[in-house]
Amino acid sequence: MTSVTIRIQESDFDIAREIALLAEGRTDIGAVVSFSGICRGSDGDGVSALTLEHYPDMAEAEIRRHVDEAIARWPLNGVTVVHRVGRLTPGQNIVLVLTASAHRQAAFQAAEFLMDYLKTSAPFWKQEENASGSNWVEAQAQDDAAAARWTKS
Amino acid sequence: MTSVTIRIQESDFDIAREIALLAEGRTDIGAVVSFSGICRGSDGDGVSALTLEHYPDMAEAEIRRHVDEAIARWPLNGVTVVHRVGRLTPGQNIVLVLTASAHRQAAFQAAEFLMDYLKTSAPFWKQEENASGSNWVEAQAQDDAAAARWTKS
Amino acid sequence: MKLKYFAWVRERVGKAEETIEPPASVRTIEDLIAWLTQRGEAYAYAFEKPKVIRAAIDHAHVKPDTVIAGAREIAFFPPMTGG
Amino acid sequence: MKLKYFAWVRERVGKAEETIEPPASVRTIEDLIAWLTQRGEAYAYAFEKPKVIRAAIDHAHVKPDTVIAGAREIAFFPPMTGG
Repeated sequence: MTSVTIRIQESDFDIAREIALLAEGRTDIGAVVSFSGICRGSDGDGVSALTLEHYPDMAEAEIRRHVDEAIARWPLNGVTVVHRVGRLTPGQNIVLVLTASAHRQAAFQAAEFLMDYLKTSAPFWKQEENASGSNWVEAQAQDDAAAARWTKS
Repeated sequence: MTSVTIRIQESDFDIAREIALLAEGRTDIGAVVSFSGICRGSDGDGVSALTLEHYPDMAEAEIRRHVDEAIARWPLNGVTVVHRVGRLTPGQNIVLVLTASAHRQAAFQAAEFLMDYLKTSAPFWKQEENASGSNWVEAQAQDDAAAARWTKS
Repeated sequence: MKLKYFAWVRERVGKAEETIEPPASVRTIEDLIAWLTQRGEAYAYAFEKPKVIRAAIDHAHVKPDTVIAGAREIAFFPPMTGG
Repeated sequence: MKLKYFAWVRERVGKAEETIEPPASVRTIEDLIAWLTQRGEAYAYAFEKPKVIRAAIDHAHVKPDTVIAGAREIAFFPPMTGG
């Protein structure tokens, strides 16, 4: 049984609590990988905040599709995805992906897979505020390339 | 500057606290990957506990060598490795690797690299207790293969 | 059908959602973009580079040649930048 | 020089460490293993499969043909199973 938690929220998350929820009462988990994406402040002219917009009705369904694909590909005990929305300042958490498995490679691979797809497929958009105003963050070709490497050939 | 923390201890670790220590006061970190290795209890005839022995004078130096190699290979803001020793029961933490970087791929790759080398090079040995007594865990060929893939060709 | 716009597509169109009744000749996402473009300057600006625009029908990503018949909700947005 | 044993090598030898003075003919790690093996049954048992045994000189991994001259501390142990 793979326990799945997907949440989109304005509030912060607590990694230790999310891991505890995932692992509670189980002794079949040998490896937990967590990825936290954090708002950076040191790029170029200095980002003072990020505002994350999303498509509420679609976001959870889209994340769920990729979680289901990860579960089909790797032997996972549990997956947790928490994505924050709203205004975030440098140093604050943006996203959390947790994967639990009996084996470390499965946990690592599934977490990387999910992050690559969240970047390119989940309907979230970042707007940056800096000294000169605000602008929408442009999608990066390297993120498309990262997602493409998981496509079965 | 890459902040490095390496600890070998009997007591448990708190992932949230270790991440907070790593990230404190910095806004150049965009990605934190954590790996926790956990004592499993559901293998075969049921492991009731693990006892971890180590070579104290060598263990920290050996981990440090691999952390330094990770820092040379990937742009990292920080690395934390905590390895527990002593008797551990199913569900308890064994090892923590944390990597922080501006970019997610560097954080993922460095964490995987460090885990592969901890498994095959760090002087720790696991003894399993089960219903029929105790035995030393055998090294696995797949762990050697995992470590070998990082060797520059 | 209901249309939704996100991020800079929303800002350029000037609204987050609206309900439309396109003519029967509008069969695909591409057709719908072309039809919207000639509805006014705001739409023309939002869809000036149609290849950049992503679309979803009923909460699933679709391609420009996807047929829109039966769609309840169609969304247009720029490439995603979450995660 | 000081010898240290870990895990089942320690259990088989029956001690965690000792100080030894091997003859000058014992040049390498391999030679040292062969010399230890003929010191008694416990050693013969610990080193019965010399290819499995790993060694470290002064806290760094070394190969069987590494010369031991100048070593302060040599450790013998099975393949590592940490992490």
